[in-house]
Parts: sequence; C-alpha cells; structure tokens
Amino acid sequence: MALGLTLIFSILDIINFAHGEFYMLGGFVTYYAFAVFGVNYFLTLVLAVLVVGGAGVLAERVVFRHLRGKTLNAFIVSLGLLWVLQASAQLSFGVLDKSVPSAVSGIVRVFGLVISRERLVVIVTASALITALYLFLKFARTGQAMRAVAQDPDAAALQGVNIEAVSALGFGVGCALAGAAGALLAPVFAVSPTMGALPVVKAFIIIIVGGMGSLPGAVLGGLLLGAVEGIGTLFMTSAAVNMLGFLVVIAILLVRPRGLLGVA
Amino acid sequence: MSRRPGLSPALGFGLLAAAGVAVPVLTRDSYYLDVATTLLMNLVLTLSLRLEMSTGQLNMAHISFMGVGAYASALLVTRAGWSFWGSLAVAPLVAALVAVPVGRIALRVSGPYYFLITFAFLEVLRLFFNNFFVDYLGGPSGLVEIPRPHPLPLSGGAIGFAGKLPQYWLMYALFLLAAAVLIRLEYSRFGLVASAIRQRDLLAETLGVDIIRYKLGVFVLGSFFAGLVGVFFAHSHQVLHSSDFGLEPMVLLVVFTVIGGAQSVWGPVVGTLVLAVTSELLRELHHYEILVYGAVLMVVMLVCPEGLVSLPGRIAHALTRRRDAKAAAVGARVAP
Amino acid sequence: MLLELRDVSKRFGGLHAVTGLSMTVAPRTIHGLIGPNGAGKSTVFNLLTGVLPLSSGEIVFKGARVSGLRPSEICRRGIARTFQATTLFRESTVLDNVLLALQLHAATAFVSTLLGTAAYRDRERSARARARALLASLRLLDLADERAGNLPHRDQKALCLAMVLATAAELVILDEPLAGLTAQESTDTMAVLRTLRAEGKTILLVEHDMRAVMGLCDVITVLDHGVLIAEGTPRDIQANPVVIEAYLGAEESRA
Amino acid sequence: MTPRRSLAILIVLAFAVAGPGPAPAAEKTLTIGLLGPLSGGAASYGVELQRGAEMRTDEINKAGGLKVGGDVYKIKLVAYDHKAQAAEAATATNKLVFQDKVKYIIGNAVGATCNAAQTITEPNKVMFSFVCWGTANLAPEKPYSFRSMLSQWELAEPFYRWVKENHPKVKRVAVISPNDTSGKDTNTAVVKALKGLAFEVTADEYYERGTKDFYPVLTKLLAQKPDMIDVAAAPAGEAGLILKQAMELGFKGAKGWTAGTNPFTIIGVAGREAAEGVWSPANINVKSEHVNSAVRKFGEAYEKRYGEVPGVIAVANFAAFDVFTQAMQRAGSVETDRVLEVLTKERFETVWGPLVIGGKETYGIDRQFLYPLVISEVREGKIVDITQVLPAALKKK
Repeated sequence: MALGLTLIFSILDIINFAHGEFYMLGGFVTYYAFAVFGVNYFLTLVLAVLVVGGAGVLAERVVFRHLRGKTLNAFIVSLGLLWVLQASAQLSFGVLDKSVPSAVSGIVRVFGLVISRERLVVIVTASALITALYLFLKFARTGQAMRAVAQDPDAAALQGVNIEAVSALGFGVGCALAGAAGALLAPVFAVSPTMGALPVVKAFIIIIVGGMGSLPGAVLGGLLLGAVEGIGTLFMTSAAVNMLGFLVVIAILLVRPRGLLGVA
Repeated sequence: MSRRPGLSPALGFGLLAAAGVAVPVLTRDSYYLDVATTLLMNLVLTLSLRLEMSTGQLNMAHISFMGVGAYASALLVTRAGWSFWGSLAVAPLVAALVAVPVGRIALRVSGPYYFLITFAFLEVLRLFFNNFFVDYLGGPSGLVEIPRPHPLPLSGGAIGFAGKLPQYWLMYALFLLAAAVLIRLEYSRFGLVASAIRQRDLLAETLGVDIIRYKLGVFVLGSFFAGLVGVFFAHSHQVLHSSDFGLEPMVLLVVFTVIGGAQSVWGPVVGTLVLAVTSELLRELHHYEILVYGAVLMVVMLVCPEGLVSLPGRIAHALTRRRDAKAAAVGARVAP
Repeated sequence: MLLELRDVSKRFGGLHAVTGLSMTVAPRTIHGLIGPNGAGKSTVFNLLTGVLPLSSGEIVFKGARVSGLRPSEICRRGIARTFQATTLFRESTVLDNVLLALQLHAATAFVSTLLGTAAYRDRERSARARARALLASLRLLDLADERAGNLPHRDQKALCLAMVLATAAELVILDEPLAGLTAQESTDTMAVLRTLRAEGKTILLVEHDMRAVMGLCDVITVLDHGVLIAEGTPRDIQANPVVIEAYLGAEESRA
Repeated sequence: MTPRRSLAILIVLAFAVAGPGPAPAAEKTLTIGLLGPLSGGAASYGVELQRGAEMRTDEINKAGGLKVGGDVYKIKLVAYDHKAQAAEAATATNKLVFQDKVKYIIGNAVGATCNAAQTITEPNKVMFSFVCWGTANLAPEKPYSFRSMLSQWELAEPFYRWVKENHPKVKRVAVISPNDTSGKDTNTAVVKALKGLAFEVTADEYYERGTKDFYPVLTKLLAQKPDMIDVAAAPAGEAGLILKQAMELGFKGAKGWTAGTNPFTIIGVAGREAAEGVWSPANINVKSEHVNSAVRKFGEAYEKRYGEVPGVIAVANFAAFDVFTQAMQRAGSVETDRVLEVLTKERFETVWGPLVIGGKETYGIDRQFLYPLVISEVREGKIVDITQVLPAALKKK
C-alpha cells in the first residue's frame, strides 16, 4: 500500500488521495472472484493485481496525465476520484461490510508468538511483492527507466525514455500494489466501500516517516509505525497512540526533513 | 500595488458587500439565511487559506485554528463567564498564538513535506479536541450548550442574536472586516511579496525578504481569521465536535479554493460560491450527491486547471483565437 | 576594505569546493572572480550571500561579520546578487519585479498598509517613482507593464540588474552579467557597470568573457579547484604563468 | 475577475436564495424528514434508517394515505446526508425545518450530529427521533426528542443479570467500544451495570473507528485474562474483526455484544467459529422463529427490495415511523404538541411487540422507546433467540 503510494509520488509527484480506493477495489475483486464465484485464491490475487493495475493505468491515461507538474490540481482530482469511486462502490456493492472467508485457517506459533496462518500468508506474499518490486526497479530496464523519471523527468526524456508510458506504468504498478494489498487483506479484515480511508492515512504517515519517494524508506516506515502502535497500545489509549503516530511524523520531519531514508 | 489585469479591488469588494446586503433583502427564510451564513464563514476561511497559499504553501491544518478559536471561545464564555464580545476579541488571538509555535515547526519544511506535516498537525489537534480534557472540551460527545452571542447593548436598547437574521448580519460584519483586510493585503506590497515568494523563494530571500518570518506572519494572520470564524461558529451552532475540524471539512476548503483558482484573491470567492450552491442543489440527490460532486471536481480541474476564475478569460481567448484562425483562413483563401 | 573573506572553506561531504580562501574587495571597484569551470566561483557567491553556510572561516562586510546570517539579512546589510540564469519573478510585471526588489527589505508596516495612511501612500508613490527611474536608466521603461517572463533575454538580464540595484546594496554581485548577450549588448552593459562604479557602487562579478573581464575590472582574483591561485590587475593576471597553466590545463583536460 | 463576472455570480446567488421555494401543497401531504450518514464510514446506519422509513412510507401511501382526523395525508419522505459531521447535520436540519417545513424528523444516527440537530429541532418544536446513544440526547429540556431504540441504559442491566443467572462462571468482563459518543456512553452504562451486579471489569477499552487490526489492543486486553469480552458498541464489521482476531490470539471465553446491530454481518466477518456463542440483547433476528409475523414479513419484504437482511436499525426506524403515525391518528391531528401527549401516555403495538415510551428514571423525562428485549446467541452460524425480557415500564402499563 505505502509502497504503491510512494512509487506514484516519486515518479509522478502526485499526492494521490484516491489510493485507498484502489485498495478497496482490490478488496472487492477478491470478494467477488473468491468469495462469490469461488475462483482459486492465488488466481484471485493475480486477478486483483491485474484489474486494479489496469484501473490505475486507465486513471493515469484519462485523468492524471493532463495534470503533470500540477501537484495541487492532481490532489483535487484525486479527491474527486476518491468520492466517485467510493460512492460508486457504495451504490453497486451495498453499504454493509462484506466478509471474505479465509483461504487458509488455523494458527501457528512462531517463537512463542501466536499468528494466524492467513496473516502469515499475507506477510510472506507482501515480502515477496516488495522483493519483486525492488528487483524490478533495480534491474529491469523499465524499472530503471521509472527510477530515472522519478529523479529527473527531463533528463530521462533526453535519454530516450518514453515518459508517457513510464508514467502510466508507474501509476499502474502503484495501484496494482494497493490492489494486491486489498486482495491480501480482504480475508483478514472485511471489505467495505470505505475500507480505504484509514489505510491511506497510515500509508501517508509511513511514507513521510520513511522518506518520500524512497522504497526502502517505505518499508522501514511501515515497520516503525507498526512498532510505535504496537508498543504504544500497551501503555496508552488508542487515541493517544494515534496521536503519537502523528507526533512521531512531526518529530521525524524536524530532525530529518526528508524522512528517514529520503534524499535531499 | 501596480495595476493588474482583472477586477479592481474596490469594485470587487463593493460587489461582495452589496451581494451580502442583497441576501436578507431577497429572503428572510431561515434556511437560506443559514446557507448564506455558512457561505460567509467559508469565504473567510478560504480567503485566509488562500492568503497562506499565496506564498506557495498549502496549510492542511488551517481549519484546526478555526477549532482552536471555537473551543477557546466556548470555554471563555461557558467556563470563565466572559461575554461573547470579549471572547470575540480574544479567542482569535488565542488561535493566532497557538499558530506561532505550530507555524515555526511546520515552516521548517516546504512543498509536499509542508503539506504532510500540517496534515499531521491537523490530526494531532483533532485528536486533542476529541480525547483530551474531556471535561472541558466535551470529548467525543462534543461540547454542547454554548450560548448564542449575547445581546449587544446599544444606546437605543440591545440587539439580540437569537434569530438567524441578526446572526447573519453579525457574520456579514465579520466577513466584511476579514475581506477588507485580506483583499487589501492582496493588492498591497504583502500580496506582491507573497507572489514573489511563491515564484522564487530563493531570489526573494537574496533580495532581502526574511521569508520564514514572512510566511510565519501570514500563517499567524490566516489562523487569526480562522479563529475568528471559529468563534462565530461556536456560538451560532452552539455545539462543537472534533469532526468539524477534521480532514473532511479541511479538504472541502482546499477544494473551494483550488476550484475557484488559488492564483487570484477572487478565486476562493468564486469557488466557494459556486460549490456552495452546487452542493445545496446536489443535496437532493442523496446517495448520488458525493458521486456527482466528485465528478464535477474532476471535470473542472481538467477543463480549467487554473480554476473557475480563469474560465471567462480562457473562453474569450479561445473565441479570439477562433476568430483569428477564421480570419487567417479567409485571408489565406483571398491571398493568392 | 568593503568585503573581506578570511580563510573561507566549504565542503560538500568529502568534496572541497572552496579551500582556505582569503580575499578582499575594495570599495568602488569592479572586482572580477575568474577561474575554469568547477573552480568554485558560484560557491563563493552562494557563501557570500548566505545561500550556503560556510564550513569554516568568516566573511566580514563593512567591518561586521556577515557569515552565518540569513540571506535576507545579508541583503539588508548591503550585499545583493543576480543569479547565473536569468532568475526573476516571471509571472509578475517588470515594474512589479523592481518594486519587489525595492521594498522587499523595507520593514513591512502591517497597520499602515491596511489603513492606507498618508505615510504609506507617500512611500508607495516614491517607490514607484524610483522604480520607474531605474527602469528608465536601463531602457526598460517601455516594458514596465509586460510580464517579466515574456521579455527577451537581453531585457531579462537588464531587469536582473535593475532589481539588484533597487535593493540599494553597496556591493553588487553579478553572476555572468554578459552571458548570452550580443557584442553590442555587452558593450552597453559594461558601460552601465562603469557608470555604477562612478556612482559609488562596488561590483564583484563572475564572467567568462575574458576580453570583457580584462577591460572592465580593476582587480581580478583567480580560483582553481577552490583555491586562490592569483590576484592582481588585469595586466598582472594576463602575464601570470600559473593562471595560464590553470586555464590551458583545464582546456587540455576538457579536450 | 471582471465586473460582469461578479454580476453573474450575484445573479446566481440571487437565484440560489430566491430559488425554488416549498412546492405548493397538493391535496394533503405530510413531509417527514430523515437525517443520517448516507455516505462514508457510517453509511450503513444511515442507509438502514432510510430504508426502514421508506418501507413504512410506501406502506402508508399504497394503502391510500394516512387518515388523521378527517384528513388523508400522503407521506413524503425527505432524507439528507449529514456525512457524520456535526456542522453538516446542522445545515441539513436547517434545510428540513426551514425549507421543507417538516415537523417530524424520524431517524438520525451518529452521536455528535444529534446534538447539532437538537439545537434546531427543540426551539422550533420539531419532533425528532433518533438512534443516537448519547445519554444526554434525552433530557427534560429536550421535550421533542425521542430515542427509538433501546439504549445501553435499558439493555446492559437486564443483559448482565441474565448472564449472571445463566452463566455463573463468567466473572471477569472486558469491554471494548469505538472511541466516540456512543462508545463512551455504552461502555459507561455497561461498566455501571457490571459493577452493580458484582462482576469484575478487567478492561474498559476504546479503539478508533475504522480500525482493522486489533492485535495490539487485544494483546493488552487479553493479558488481563477476562472470562468474557463485550464488544459493546462496536459496529458489526468491527465487532466481527475483534472477535475473529481474539480467537486467533487464543481467546476461548464468552462473548457479548450489548449494543450490537446486525448479527448476520458479525457472523460473516468473524467467521462461524469466532462468532460462535455471541450473546446479544439488542439484535433483532427477522428470520427467527420467535419474532412476530409482522417483523418477519417486514424482513422478507426488505430483503426482496434491497437485497440485504435488515439490521436492528432498519427495524427500529420502521417501528418509530409506525409509532409516530399511530400517535397522529390517535391524536386526530398532526400537530406536534397533541401528538406528543398521546405518545407519552399510550401503549402501541409494533413490530417489536408492545411498546411504551418511558425512561424518566434514567433521563428525567419519558422519551425512550421501551419494548421487549430478546437475548440471542449465535449457534453454528445461526442466530437463536434464547429469552425475552420485558422492561419494567412495560410490565407496569
């Protein structure tokens, strides 16, 4: 989730508030494919990635392409998109939470830590996705082009990188990641039209903390936020923990204005 | 400062003032007065938000200072036994005072980082209103039983503020004050300096502007006006809840401003008016309300990225171009 | 001495951009700062104007230390600069650009601005008059209401100069004032600079056009790899073997 | 901006304010207002309210209208979305009261918005019924406000009395709710009931609405080794997640849902295994064998129309509509003060069964709907009603 957002941000300079809605879309793809039509779970995952990634490419082509370099406008448009998607989801999927049965059930104990099997699947798959993304960006030609665009679009264009294609692809991959997150978490949590609202806020915190535009930073930020919340909950009320999360953000930005692993 | 294309400040202000007087002349219906009052509140908020944006920074915590003013005033009146009028003078100052340290911290970063750090402040303050000093701030249940503005004693008797109409006039007075200050600033050297900072902050700095101090000043002034609206809000709504100062209403303010056009001081005015009317009309659509609203935003941003305020200029431009093209085409045919 | 650099160094990570630089600029002179590409000239400008912090050493202007101050404060003490590229407020009008420079350092009197007091209006009127006079002296008055970004290159350069002059700084720092100008335009600009010197300004400039530098400057300082390698009159510099070596070496390595 | 453009805006504004006024009254129309979060995270509440009201409206209109005194009224339902925000709720209430000229607002949810709406309904003598669970929403100085659903104050005590009598092993109870008005007030009532019945309260916990991952808070909660977890005011989706994750973390004790709303969702979200054995006193299972035929019929029609099983809020608002319209008929008038008199004195037959309006002991005024509460338990993915408890006031009348 945060990874996708950070990718979109770094490549396209877009603060995409509708990102959570792509996550929601991934959740509903899973609900319909897996829970309603009984498609194999892992196939569903692939399907979710493709559908949501496709939707992302579409959004970029139709909308965000025309707003390159206009961060504020893109922000407003992403809000509009958020509302459109959320309202459409509510109209077509209903307002009630939909549950997706677990693909795997039971719990395992790892070093005395209790964890459900389905969460384990999430962790493993998510790690695999992160690794795959990292390798892709590092070694694949397209991945390298993406990084080049992120650093300096003009220079990249001079080198013969097709900015348009790379932007669409970057947006698509970012959304696909959100879709994957939605699909992965659908059985763990439930799916609903507004399920994207909170994760997108969390994802924002994570990328601020980790350093905007830095993928390893996003991973680190995610772990850090998880730790702060996990430990904080043991001592404080939930509201205080939430506040703590934001205070950590503020503190980190003061010490390292570009985030933990951000580049100046 | 120097003449700029477009509406002269005095004329624009005059039109706004006249429109404000026209509302109660045209209708005494409480609903329309309520909508108009809310509109005026939003106008002050968006105008002051744009003042901050004019230096190139989007402050996502703007509405929090409305909250600070609102809660401060509610407490001053209900707990300390102040008169509304005393609180009206002091509570906005409280908002401005709180803005000083927040601004100092937030302004150490800029661009998208500023956007996000102020967003963090928005959430911190909202959570604060919602969860801390529950006995005083009302917590998640909200702060209730805030009295209406106290009657204003005058030589010929007192003016009461129980009804919608006097409340409208009160807000109208506050709006005129705020609009006068904000429009005046825009067309003075402040506006000029702000646009300089927005365009090239480094150049402005080497030409002698202490940009941090300037941005902080703008931040504090903007927060003052947000706090002013907050005071009125507290006593006209009589109920305060943290959700009134959260992300959603904040996002709406940004939307009003940007849709109208953040480049011009008239942008937020146009955006707020148009979208307020739009959303009241859309209210009838129930579940489709949000859907249509979102679609409208996307279309406006794609069709005129500079905001609605740029629309007539663009249309005129397009028309002349078309005419020119036609003339050229005719010319081309005639020429040989 | 108007300006004095004392053992100034600047490092970026492990890179030594400027090392132990000491130099002085005398009042009412045109002082050239030259050196091959990457010699550290622009860094020196950034250090002088507070855009970058020093790693060590200090900078003294009119007997007071200015290193460590914010750029705006340094400007108020009397040092103003242009940037290498034509950096101006492109969306504002030409007149506004100059007005900005005139007033940016003036105390912003909030209350009098709001009330539009007589004092405020007087100040505005005189500022406007001064801006117009400045524009006239640089032959920009006809373009006063044009958007700065729409101006031809020559006029943008002139406008940059006008803005620096508007700050009333005693020391004017110019980064390649002649770059991109035709021969005639260069000659005109050089004339303007000489006039400024006659009027009491001190000018520190970086310029690649050697003929212009030699013809214009009273004193020249040569940097190479962040180190001062020579200083003197144009005649001294032209004859200095170290300088020739540095430039030739640079030419060779580039070729 | 050109002057002409400002003029255009002025004209738009003028139209907006002078625009379409209330439509001229055809025959006799009784406009009834409804507020609710129709979008956003709390949308399920608002939508159920609206559907419940729609069902009753259509029923009346299909039957030819509502006969009150000598007149026949067609019902017109006007619903506005307040997006769960207090300020929006005030605007929407203003529109209902001043533009649509409603005298009855039947249905609203989300605590903070009730407070905001009441600042307008009370001074304008507009009857206002809601399912907000803020204790302070009912008070002697708010004579026009009603709660149309049993709240924690009516539910907690009889529920835990039942637990104590039937499951004596349960001694240590942990309570968790969302961090807002309904959550706080519900926990307060539950804790008070628990203490009154000599249970031990091991946790009085809150989470932020929208939370999906409850591992952190559950780890803390389960460390106290409670015998029972009460997901008191948690909405169905979140309650389901809490129970599911509690099971994953090894919790095997009893489960309660004092202020629960939709039992089917909880089974769906938590899964059969984790939802097994959840007791809840506030649900209504429209498919149960024990409910009366009226509510079963309502449930069937509802499911046919909306494709979802009605939750308790839909039933509550349907019943509230019913009660108000019955009261109008008995009063022979739609005037609020006369209807008010009937409401507080008489007994009504509804989908809930017998219903009276009481609550003076708790709120200082009789404005709380009281009807038989049914304690149900989830058994093998089905909801089984176990017992019915009559509120004291109902026994009296």
